[in-house]
Formats: sequence, C-alpha cells, structure tokens
Amino acid sequence: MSLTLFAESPSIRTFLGKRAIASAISLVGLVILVFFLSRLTGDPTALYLPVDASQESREQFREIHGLNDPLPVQFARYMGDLLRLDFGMSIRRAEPALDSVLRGFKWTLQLALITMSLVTVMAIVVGSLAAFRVGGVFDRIATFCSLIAASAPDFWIAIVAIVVFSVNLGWVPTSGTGTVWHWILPVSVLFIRPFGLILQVVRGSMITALSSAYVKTARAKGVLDRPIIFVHALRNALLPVITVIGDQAAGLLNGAVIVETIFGFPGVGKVMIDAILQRDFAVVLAAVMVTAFAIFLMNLLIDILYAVLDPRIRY
Amino acid sequence: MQKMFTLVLGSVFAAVTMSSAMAADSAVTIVLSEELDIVDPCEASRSNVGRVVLQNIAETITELNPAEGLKPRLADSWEDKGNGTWQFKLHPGVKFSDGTDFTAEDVAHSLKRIKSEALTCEIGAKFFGGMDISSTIVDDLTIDITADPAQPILPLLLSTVTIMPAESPMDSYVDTPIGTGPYIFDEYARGQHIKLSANGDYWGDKPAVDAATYVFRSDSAVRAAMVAAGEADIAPNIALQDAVDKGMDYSYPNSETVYLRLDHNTAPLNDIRVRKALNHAVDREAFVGTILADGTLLATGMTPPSTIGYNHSLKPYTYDPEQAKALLGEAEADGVPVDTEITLIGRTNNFGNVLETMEALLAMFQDAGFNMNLKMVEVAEWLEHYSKPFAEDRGPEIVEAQHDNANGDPVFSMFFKYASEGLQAGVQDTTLDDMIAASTALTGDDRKASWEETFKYIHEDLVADVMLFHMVGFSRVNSRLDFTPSIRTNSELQLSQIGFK
Amino acid sequence: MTDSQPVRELPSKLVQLLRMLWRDKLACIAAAFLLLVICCALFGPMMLEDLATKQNLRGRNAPPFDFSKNWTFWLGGDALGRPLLARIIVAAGNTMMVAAGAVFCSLLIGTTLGMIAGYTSKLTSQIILRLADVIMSFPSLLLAVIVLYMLPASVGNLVIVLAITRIPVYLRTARAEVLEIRERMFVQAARVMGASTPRIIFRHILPLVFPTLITIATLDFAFVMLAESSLSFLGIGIQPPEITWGLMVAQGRSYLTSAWWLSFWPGLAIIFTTLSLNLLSNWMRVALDPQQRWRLEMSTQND
Amino acid sequence: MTDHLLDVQSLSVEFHTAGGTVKAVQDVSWYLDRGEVLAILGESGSGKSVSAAAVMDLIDMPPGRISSGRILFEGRDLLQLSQAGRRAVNGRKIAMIFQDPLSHLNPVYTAGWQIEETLVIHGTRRREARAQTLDLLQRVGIPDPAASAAKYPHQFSGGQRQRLMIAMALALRPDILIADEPTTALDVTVQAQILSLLQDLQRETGMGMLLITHDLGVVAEIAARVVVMNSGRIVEHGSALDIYRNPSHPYTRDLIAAAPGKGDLPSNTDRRADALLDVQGLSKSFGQFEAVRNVTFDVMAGECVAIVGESGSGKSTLAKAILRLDEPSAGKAFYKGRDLFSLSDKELFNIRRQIQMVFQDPTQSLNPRMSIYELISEAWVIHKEILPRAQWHERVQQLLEQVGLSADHAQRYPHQFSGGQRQRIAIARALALEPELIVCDEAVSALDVQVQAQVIALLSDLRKKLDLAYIFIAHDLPVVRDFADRVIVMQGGSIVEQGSVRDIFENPQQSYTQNLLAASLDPDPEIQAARRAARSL
Repeated sequence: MSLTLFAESPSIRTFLGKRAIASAISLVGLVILVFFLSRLTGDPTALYLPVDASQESREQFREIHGLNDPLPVQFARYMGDLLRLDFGMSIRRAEPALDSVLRGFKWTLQLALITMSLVTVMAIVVGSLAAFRVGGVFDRIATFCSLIAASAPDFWIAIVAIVVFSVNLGWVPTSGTGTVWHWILPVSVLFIRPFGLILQVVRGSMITALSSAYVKTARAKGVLDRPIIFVHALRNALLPVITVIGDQAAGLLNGAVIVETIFGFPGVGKVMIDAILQRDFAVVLAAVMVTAFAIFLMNLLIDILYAVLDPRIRY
Repeated sequence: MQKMFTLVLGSVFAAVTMSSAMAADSAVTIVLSEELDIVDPCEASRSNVGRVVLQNIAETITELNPAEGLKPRLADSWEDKGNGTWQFKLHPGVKFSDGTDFTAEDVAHSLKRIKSEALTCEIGAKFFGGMDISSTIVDDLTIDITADPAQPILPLLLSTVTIMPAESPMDSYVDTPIGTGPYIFDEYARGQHIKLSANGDYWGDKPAVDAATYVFRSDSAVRAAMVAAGEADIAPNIALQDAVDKGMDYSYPNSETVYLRLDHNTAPLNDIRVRKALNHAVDREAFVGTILADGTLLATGMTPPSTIGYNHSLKPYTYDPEQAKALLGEAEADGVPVDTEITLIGRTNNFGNVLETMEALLAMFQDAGFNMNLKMVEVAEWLEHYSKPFAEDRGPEIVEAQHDNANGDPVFSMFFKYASEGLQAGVQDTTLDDMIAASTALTGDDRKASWEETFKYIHEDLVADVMLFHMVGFSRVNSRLDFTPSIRTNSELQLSQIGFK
Repeated sequence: MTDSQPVRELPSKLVQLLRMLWRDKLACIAAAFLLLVICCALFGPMMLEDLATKQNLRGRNAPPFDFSKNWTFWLGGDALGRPLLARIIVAAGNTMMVAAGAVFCSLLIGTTLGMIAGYTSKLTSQIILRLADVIMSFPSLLLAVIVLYMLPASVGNLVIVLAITRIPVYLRTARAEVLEIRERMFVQAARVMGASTPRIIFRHILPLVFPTLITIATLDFAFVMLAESSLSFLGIGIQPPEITWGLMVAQGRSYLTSAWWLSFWPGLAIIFTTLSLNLLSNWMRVALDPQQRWRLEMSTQND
Repeated sequence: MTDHLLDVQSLSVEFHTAGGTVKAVQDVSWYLDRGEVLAILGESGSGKSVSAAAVMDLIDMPPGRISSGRILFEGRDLLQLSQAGRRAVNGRKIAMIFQDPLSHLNPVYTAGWQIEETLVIHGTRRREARAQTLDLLQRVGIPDPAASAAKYPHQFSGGQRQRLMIAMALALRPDILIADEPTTALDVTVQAQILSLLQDLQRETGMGMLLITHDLGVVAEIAARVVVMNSGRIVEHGSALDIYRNPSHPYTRDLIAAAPGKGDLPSNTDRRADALLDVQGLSKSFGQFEAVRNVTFDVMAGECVAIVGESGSGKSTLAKAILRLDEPSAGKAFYKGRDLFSLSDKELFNIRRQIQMVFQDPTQSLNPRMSIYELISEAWVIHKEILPRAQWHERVQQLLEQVGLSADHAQRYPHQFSGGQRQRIAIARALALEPELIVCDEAVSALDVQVQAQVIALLSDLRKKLDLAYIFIAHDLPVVRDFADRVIVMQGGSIVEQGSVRDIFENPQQSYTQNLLAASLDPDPEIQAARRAARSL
C-alpha cells in the first residue's frame, strides 16, 4: 500500500521539469567547458591563412572573427548570441554554424535510426533464443559471433568491406550517398559492434528473466515456450536492454566519425571532426549542443519507455 | 535458398547497371580528397577549390602552361609600361554566365576583392602579400595594372587571379560562383556533391565534357576504389600504395618539394658542420621506389626543376654516415653542443607515407649519431613551429615541410623560405637577403642566372636546410577518358581538357 | 535438525575459481592467450626493441610465411622493412599499458565518484551526476585533440584522454549499485554498530560492487583498445616511433590492397585480445553470480 | 493398477551443484484423489516442493534430473508426454499457486490479462475469457472486478495477490490444485481468509488439492491426510489427526513439540521502577503517510517487551526510529534518562554499543564477503575500547560457543551455514558489543519451527545470563507467548493495546487483539475443527 503511494507522488510534469533543469545545467556546463577548452588548442588564424600570409592580414583575420578580445569577453558575447539562438558563424564554411551542423545531423539521425532499429530487432530475437537454451549450440554460436563482432576495429572492417564488396565483387557502391544501395555498407559496419554488445545484454537479461518466478507461473498455466520467451520474459528483460540501446544510440548520434569519414557520409561526426581539426569553434560548439540536446531528448524518451514497459515505474 | 540466390543476383545486377548509368556518356565524376567549405573563386589557389573552380567557372586573364609558358586567356595581349605598370588588352565579346558582359571593370573589381580586408582571400594573401595593386580602367577592354613595389613577373602573378563580376560582394564569400568559364556552377549539396554543367554561351571552344559531378572522400583507398568500381572517373591525388593499376594510374611531378627546415638560431643547428652532417646522414635514394614513388626526384632546391632559375648543376648531398659522424666529431671538438636533443617535427597527413618517411629519417639521423626525437603533430600545431614568430624557449627544431610552387618562378618561394623577414625562414643571412631582392627585380635571362646563383648559395655555402625530394603525385583516371594529369593537376583540373576515347 | 547440520566443506576460493575456469574451455583458452600477451607486454620491449626498430627500406613489405628468414619475419615485414612479429610483440607493451592504464584510472576515479554520489547528500550526488553528463556529451575526439595538443602524445597522456571518457561508465554503475546495496540489511547492521561512513563504503559496500565493476572493466579493456586504434586511425593517437597495435593497423591500412599483412596481423592481435577479454568477462559474469554459478560447477560428464 | 487421480510413484530427483550431485527427493510416493486435501509437511530443504514441481514440469533440466519414478495422472505417465502435451495438462487439468504471489505474478501485465491468458491459451475465445475473468475476480473476493482487472500486481495487497493467483489457477476448474505454501508470509488474519476461500472452492468444484506447507496449523486447518517429509524422504504418512496425536517417527514428534504457544503463561510480575528505555509520543511520517503515530511505551532493564502487529502496522518503522536508522518526525525516547533523538553524533556513537539489533533475515544481515571472525570482531574495530586486539580471537570463540556454534567456525563465511546458524551468528555479533538492550526485528519469523524454538530458547537463556532487555518484534502472537513479559499490539501505526502476556492472551480488551488471537492456527486438528465449527455458526 505505502509503496505505491510513494511511487506515485510526483507527477509526470514535475519529473519532466526536473529533468529539463538537470539537462540545462549539464548543457551550460558543457558549453563552458567546450568553449574554453577548445580555445586551448590554439589560434585558428594560422590554419585559415596561407602559410605565407603577413602579420597584418593575420591581425585582420583575428579582428574579423573576434579572436582578439580576451576570452571572457568572447564568451560573454557568445552566450549573449546564444540566448537569441544565434550559434555564430562557421569560419571555414562562411555560413551559420547551426546550418552546417543540422545538415550533418539530418544524415546522422537517419543513419542512427536505421542502424539501431536493425540492431534492436536482430539482437533481441537472437539474444532471446540464445538465452532460452543456455549452453546450447545456437547459444554458443551466437555468443561467439557476437563477441567477435564486438572485438574488431571498425575502420579495418570498413576498408576491407569496401575492397571486398565494392571493388572485388561490385555488389554495392563504395561510398557516398544517393541510392538505397549506398546505405548498405555504412549501416552494416555500424551495425556490427552494437549488435554484438546488445546481444550479450539481451542474453544476460533474458537468462535472469527466464529464471524468475513468474515464468514458473506461466509454465504452470500451460503457456508454451515461445510465448513465454517473447511475451512473458522479454518485456521484463527489456529494461536493462533499453539502457544499453540508449547508450549505443547516443554513441551513434554523437556521430560515427570513423564510418562517416571512410564512407564519405556527410554526418555530424564528420562535421565535428573537421571543425575540431580546423579550429572552427562555432561549429564545434553547435555540434556539441545539437547532439547533446538530441541525446537528452532520447534519454527522456527512454524514461517514458521505461514507464510504458514497466507499470511499477512512475514518475 | 532459391529466393536468397535470386535476391543476391538481383542486387549484383542492380549495382552494375547503376554504376554504369552513373558514369554515362559525356558527364564525368571527380572524387576529391576533402569537402569544399568555400567555393568562392578568390580562394581558388587552394587546390581542392581550384580543381572545381579555376578555369572551369572563373577564368584568369593570363594562364601558365607548363609546356609553353605564359599564355593569354581573358587578355589577348599585354605590355610593360614601366614603373611597375602593365597594360592588358582584354578579349572582346566575353560574357559571364549570368549574361553580363566581361569588361575591364570586372578585372579591377576582382583585383580589389582579393585584397579585401573583410575577406582575406587566399589568392591575395598568398601571391600579393607585401605589395599594393592598383588599376586604371582605360576603356572597356583595356586596363592598366600597377604593382608597388614593381613586379617584373606581374603577368605571371595575374595567372592566379580569378575574374569575377563587378557585382561580387566585397565582404562576403559567394556560394554560387559566377564566371566567364566553360562551365556553370549548378548545385552544391553540402556534404554530398557539387554539380557543374557546360556553359552554352561560352566564348571559347565547346568542351567535350557536358557536365561534371564532384564528390568527396577523405580516404585514398576509397577514392581509388571508386574509380576502379566505375563510380568515379578521376581521382586526383591518390596514395602511392593505391596506385597499383598501370592502366588507370598516372604519376606526374606534382610541384611539391619536401624538405627539412633547420632553425639556424639555435645550437647546434647554427653550426654549418652539423647541418652538413644532417645532409650526409640521409639516404635519399633508399626512399625512392620504396616509401616514395618511383620518379620522385632528389631535391637540391625549394622549387620544382621546371621553375625558371632552378640550378640543375647542383648535386644532392651523398649518403655518407661516416662523414656525418666525422663532421659531428669536429663540431663537438670545437665545443658545439652536438648532444643536445633535437626535435624532429613532422606534420600528420602532409603527404602519403609521411609517417614512414619521418620514421625512416629519424632512424637515419640516430644512426649518424644525432640525439633526436620525432614528434608528429597536426597542422595547427605544426604551423606554430613552422611559421614565425617562433616560440622563445624552443630547443633545436627540425621541421618537415612540403612546399608547393606550380607557378614557374622561384619568387613565390624564396622570400618566405629564405629572406630574414620571411615567415618560414630558418636562416638569417644578409647576403642571401640581397640576392633574393636582386633576383626578384630582374627579368629575362638575368633573372634566371641570378636565381641559379641564389640556389647554389643556399645549397652549398649556407647548407640552409636538408632538401629531400621533388614529389610525384598519382591520379587515377577511368580508361574511358582521354586525359593525362600533369603538374597543374595539383591546383586545377580543367574539364575542357578532358576528352573521351 | 536443520540447525545443526554440518557445515558444507568447500575447497579454497582460488582452487574453486580455477576449477570453474577449467570448466569453460573457451574462457580457459582466452585466459591462456591473455597470459601470453601479458608476457609479451612485460618482456617483449626489453628483448626485441632493437630488432623491432631496425629499418631496411630496401626490404620493405616482405611477405609473410617466408620461413627461410629469421623467425621475426615469419609474419612478414612492414613498410620500413621491420619485422612484423617482433613489432607486434614489442607493441603489446604500449598497447597493454595504454589500455590497462586507462581502465585502471577510470575505474579508480569513476568508482570513487560513484560511491560518493551514491552515499552522500543529494547536492553532491547531483553535482557528480551532472559532471558525468558533461563528460558523456563531451566529444572524445575534441578531448583527444586538446590533451594531445597541450601535452606530447605519450602513452601517459593517451591514458588521460581515454580514462576521462570512460569515467562515467564506472561512475554510473558504482552509484546504482551503491544505492541498492546501501539499503541492504547488513549495511543497516553496520550502522547500528556505529560504523563510520568510510568504513561502510569501503568495508561493506565496495567488496560487493567490485565484481560487477571488474566485469565491466574487462569489457572496457577491449573497448579502450579499439578506441585507441580509432584515435590512431584519425591521426590523433600515439605517435611514432612509439608503437601500439592500433597504430600498426592504422598505418598498415593504406597497404590493404598491396600488402595486407601489415594491418592484418596487428588487427588479429587486437581481435584475439579483445575477444579473449570478452570471453573472460562473460565467464566472470557467470562465475561471480551465485545464481548462475552452477553452470560452471556442474560436473563435466554432463557437459 | 492405480485408480487414483494423481499418483506419484517412487520419484527421485537430483540436482548438480558445486558439492556434487544432491538428491533432492528419493523414492517418494504419494497419491491424491478427487475431492480430498493432501498436505505435504516439511521444513525448508526437506524436498517437499520438488515432487510438485516435477508434476508441473517446473524443474530446470539441467541442473535437475529425474532419475527414476512415474507420475500418473488419470492413468497416463506425465513424464512420458511431450512438452506440448504437458503444457496442455498444466492450467487446465492441474493448476498451481505459489508462495510469494508478488514475484510469481508477471509485474508488467495487468491482473486481468494474466487471468485471461490462462483461458485463452487453453482455447477460450478472448471475449468470453474477458467476461469469465470478471466472474472469477468476483468469486475470489476482489472488490470492483472491472477496475481491478486493469490494475497491475504491485497495486494489490499481499492477500489480494494470492486471490488473483487462485483466480488464475481455478479459471478452467482443474481437477487438481497444487498450493505451494500459499499463506506463508501473509498476515494471520489474511491467512485465515485465504484458507477458507480455498476450502470453499475445493468444496464447490470437488477438485483434489495438494497443499505444501511447513505449518502444522495450516495442516490442522485444512488437510485430511498428511505426508511428512525430511531430507528428501517421506518419513510418515497418514491422517492429519492420527499423525498429530500419535506421531510414530521421531522427526515428526520433534516437529510437533516445537510448535510455539503451548507452554504455560507466566504470571504477572511487578515491573522494576526505573525504565531503561522510555519512548514518548513517537511519530514518523513518510510524506503524507503516517507510519507511526504518537507511540508511547517503556522497557525496564532485563525485560522482554514484544511488539506484535500485522504488516503495515508500523512496528519495524518504530524499531528503526529507536535505533536512529530513520530519523523520527516527532517524539522523544529516553535511554537511561537521555533523549536518543537529541544526541550529538559522538554521543550517539557511544550509545550505539548499548542498543543492538537482530534482523529478520540473517542471510541479508550478514555481509556475504566477510568471514565469521571478521563479522563478529568488527564490533571491536568500531568500538576500540571494548577489547584489546590480542583478545579478539579468544572472545570470538567464546561468543560462538555461547550461541551454540563451534569455535572453529570462525574462519568460515555466512553462506556455509544454515539459516538458524546464521541467526546465531547475528546474535553473537550483537553480543560482541555487550549491549543492554537488543531489538529483535522479526528475528525468528523466517526460520523453520524447530529452529525458531531453538533460537528463542537461546535468546531467553542469554537474557537470564546477561540480564538483557529485549524489544521483540513479531507478526503473530503464539511466538511471543512463551517468551515475552509484556506485549504491545499495534495496528495502522498506533498502539491498540498493551499489557502483560497473561492479560493479553487471556483477557484481550480490544476486538483487534481478539481477532488476531482467533485467527492464529492451532496445530491440533481437533481444536481447529472446533474453531471452524464455531466460525460457521
């Protein structure tokens, strides 16, 4: 009695409010940290002007891009602009930083969505079946394969995949975007590691769920094995799985830098690494904020999903 | 099983038909190594921008042909009016792709724009630093251009200046460049591709290539794979180890020179014997055909051998570790601190196999008895070591650098690399300063002879740097094209020069 | 007479653990392989350093399986003509040091912060959690560039980069476990006895959290090795002449079409090591879980 | 051949464990007929549930293995059926309910869905199933069936959850119902309700019922025949009354002797004048919820005060507040004249050693990673002034012997001991601090009857020897009858009644106390039969 009472005390709205405040604090902390730390990586001037450029033109460049002011002044100006949702201009691309980032993010989002949907479905089905007969042939094969999958460096796989599937076999385009075929290699390469990882979690979590008391009840009721796995145990086993899926998805949303670089995929990870190497601070900051915000939204979604899946969780 | 097989087969078929469709008829696809952040023609001196824009979209009034020297392009002729002023007669009847006429006003505007303070265009900074350029419009098709101080090679310098319409803004980059060239800039889908199509109203000959698509892949293996798979037609600049197909891969001197810049202001590098020892310690020939491509030339000067005034009589220092040790011993006997740890600084991704090259160099120096360590840094940090002002408390540093001069004259290199005021100069030598100043002011054969003297002085008397190699570039070209890459391919890729077999 | 039934005699913990390891053949092989790698890491650099750095530009990219040569060339030579096998053995030292260092540091810092967050006031806990959020969203590549820009690209600094990015993993796990364990009866019993907070954390809670963390750390060890190789791929990892497997793969990948062995062998070393770690961590998850342990304790005849 | 409804014939089941193969049941045979109630009586570890699990195909194989025997249901050997065949029997012909319905109900599906599922998988159409579910809920006494069907298991009380389990089990009117400890962990009053519900339903449907229990009272209340199990074997078999009156096996005799609440009541004694602990107006709320309301009582030195109440009565919260594991919301508690709630940390630390606690579940209250020596000597690590380190070893051995364990157990770990032994260790740990007051929070509730009796004997013995005072918290009355001096009855956070043991048991003033006493089950089948008769009047 008392337990349910406590669990239901704060309403969903206060929960959302609290989460929003916590995330806002994190976001501000993140902006401060990225702003100042990224400036430690040196003056971008040298990168943008030819090596032979004169002192005067360097000075000019700094003046135009506001790099001459003391850092706190630059920061105050940046935060002021930010309040008006102005993320600053990209030095490199001569366009609003947010435009560069959102353009990349659109691609990354699609890539992450497609990959994670595939990973989720496959990992859950294979992992559940493996957990049902622990130590069986299927379990051993699935476990071993998933472990190998989680163990290989992805850039290595990516290049080998291009050499084998695109050049030697000619099945799929090497890289780039355009048709459905272009998605196959990047998605496959990105698929491998999360799949291996999530499969392991599904398996572990399902083993626990399948040994719990309610499964016994279901067997005593006469429920057959398949519904026991996919109806009774799975929904209970999903909670820890969702957490890991969230972590992996966050990793993809942050940009799959390696895969995007190799496959010439114009995602936010590529935008970010280019901006970092080119000291295009406005773009770095915008990219960090956009992805952090997306991850915040995703985490919120996961929390809501928790509550949907498990009626005991109430906010 | 049957179904599966059909599926796989279907996908293979689809892939094949698709890729052949992509490389159809008279359109070409070119895969570049990095995405273009800016497409403004005033940045065309940057190689990836140049490969899209230079002479395809925006033309110059003069044009350097590696075989024939300086040729007219938008200008029909020019003459030296003295006092640093040159008069150019422009080609009549030329139109920009937006329909406006090309006049002297456009040239004047373009010259102003490359020096615009709000833009800091690379062409202005790179080729016109330290001089004032002014122009006087004589009539629609005649213009006087004056450089202060006077530039004997002003027409050559103008081969770098892209001409844009007079309406082009002075304070912001354009994202749809307009020019007089044989192609029109159609579309830039950021992160994906750039599309050009033939300009129907082009004033010159109609080119064979109708349309071009540029895509971007940073990995050399992928670029090479794309041409091999028929997804692209030209991959300029692929790595040596990817250039394995004799039928598709072309090598050409790419106007890049790799050298080690020595800092003459710090001991022990301020001692000529130490610098000589460094030069003798390197087995240059061992690199060629191994880590570096066959056809790589051993360098004795900063510019490619095709540059006027290059001193062909100079010989590279021999590989002689014993002599290097002896020289070091001599220096040590005179109290030179040869044991000081020297930092060898390399720039990551500077050229293919830079890492292996630097590792090999390090091992050679260490074998010769140098106390040295290697530091590979990325470009931003590298520049802090390479360009002045140098850090006060630096130790002795050797900076690896690759210098590009495709413009035919050493003037584009000498001041920056060797004059005391030069931003990347490790030497400070008044004799050399005078020689550079004198050569810059001369023309014709005098200029050539004077430059040759200068090269000799740097190489033999000063032993200023450790010159290493004139590099070779590789491009992969689809065999259906009639196109041979040349030294210019490093900075431009004229679609009008491409034919079909 | 349940109360007076004799106490079950069990063999010592170590013997029991080894016996359980023996039951899982794959984990056993994995442990043996890791032992070999550790030996290479400890003694390889000392014994083979010179051999591994001896260049021979004219004998570069020597193909593998040429048994007429010195054994160090059996896996072929690299782009500078150095023996691959010797280099892989020497590189094991740095590779292990980076991974072990990063895992150890993040484990130490993450666990400490997680324990504090789990057992102290709400405010401190919130601050630590927000910090974890910030670290999580901080792009690790930027961090790598920052640290390696300001400090030389040494093993130690690479450890810093990788350790910072992994802290949140341990922090969150430790906190979640502490929140659960602190409510357990024996913690309350300790409080009734008057045990101080540090004593409760270190004597009562930590030993119970530890198996979970060690399992994660094993898995993370593999992750860190892969992350290190990714940094090398992007050119912001460890710099030559230092070597790690990741760097060898990254350097060799441009030769994939012409000399596959350059990146294949170090890649294989990474795969085998991470695979072993994963297998071992899998085994540990079972061995350390009282509810699953029977799978390893069953007599082998039924296996 | 047999004509019993269910006939288990010489069944043996073994499990593989670290210590080798354990024979869970050996050569067990029993039968069940339509319309009768058979009880399997045994303590934990006796194997009493194993044969039922074998009937229901609930044994995980591996690690389990049925090494011999047959299970005949309506003449067919269930062990020879395919898995699908057995699942068709389960739920339709033979149904089962379990102890701890919370963990046996799937937490993420509604109660209605779970009952419906039983119907649907055995062929009822979804719409009909829904209607039947509501009827079933009505029948087992769940209020507002329509609303309840949409609720989740955690939203019901313990007794209601068991009712849900019963509804689920009886949905298809099976021939046999197996009830595995159906009322353990329920309050006595709820237990009585559930048992009477089961009896009613059994009479209604005429099914055979197998009841697995450790509680003689439950057997006396409900079963006609009983099978007594010990260490995997059947030791005795007969009618419930026969076995209670004339147990033939020594094990059964011990079991019956250990049943609590049969001794003579102590006479009322005068209380000493000075209170050791004086609690005044103590309250504790969690948010809106008042767990303890204005509680006042005192404990004399050397006295044993029992606090009895059903779950939710606030008795444990009260104990935690006194020990300052939770901060109380209001009130005072004077220990030797000093208010415990206003002590500084330092003073509290000093007083800690004088008030100790023994928890309900010894498995959880002993840190599994510490040896017995470490567990007991921790007291002296914390309170260094008690004993110099040199004497620790000797004192640990002394304490172990004092609580009835052997001195050489000191180097072992908790998991190597049985439940009763663990509770002895917990008591030794409490004694290490040489306290004057020990709070026992349901200290014997989780133990088997015999062990319970032994631990209580130990506690009384220690009390006499060391002049300890106890606050003894329990959920049922018989346990405290033999042991306590005074009894406090709590309900809903408040004290209902307090007085001497004799007063409370012989002359309860409040109806709540009277109900509590009435609901307690007596191990004597005749007494229970008489009570049943009285109730039905």
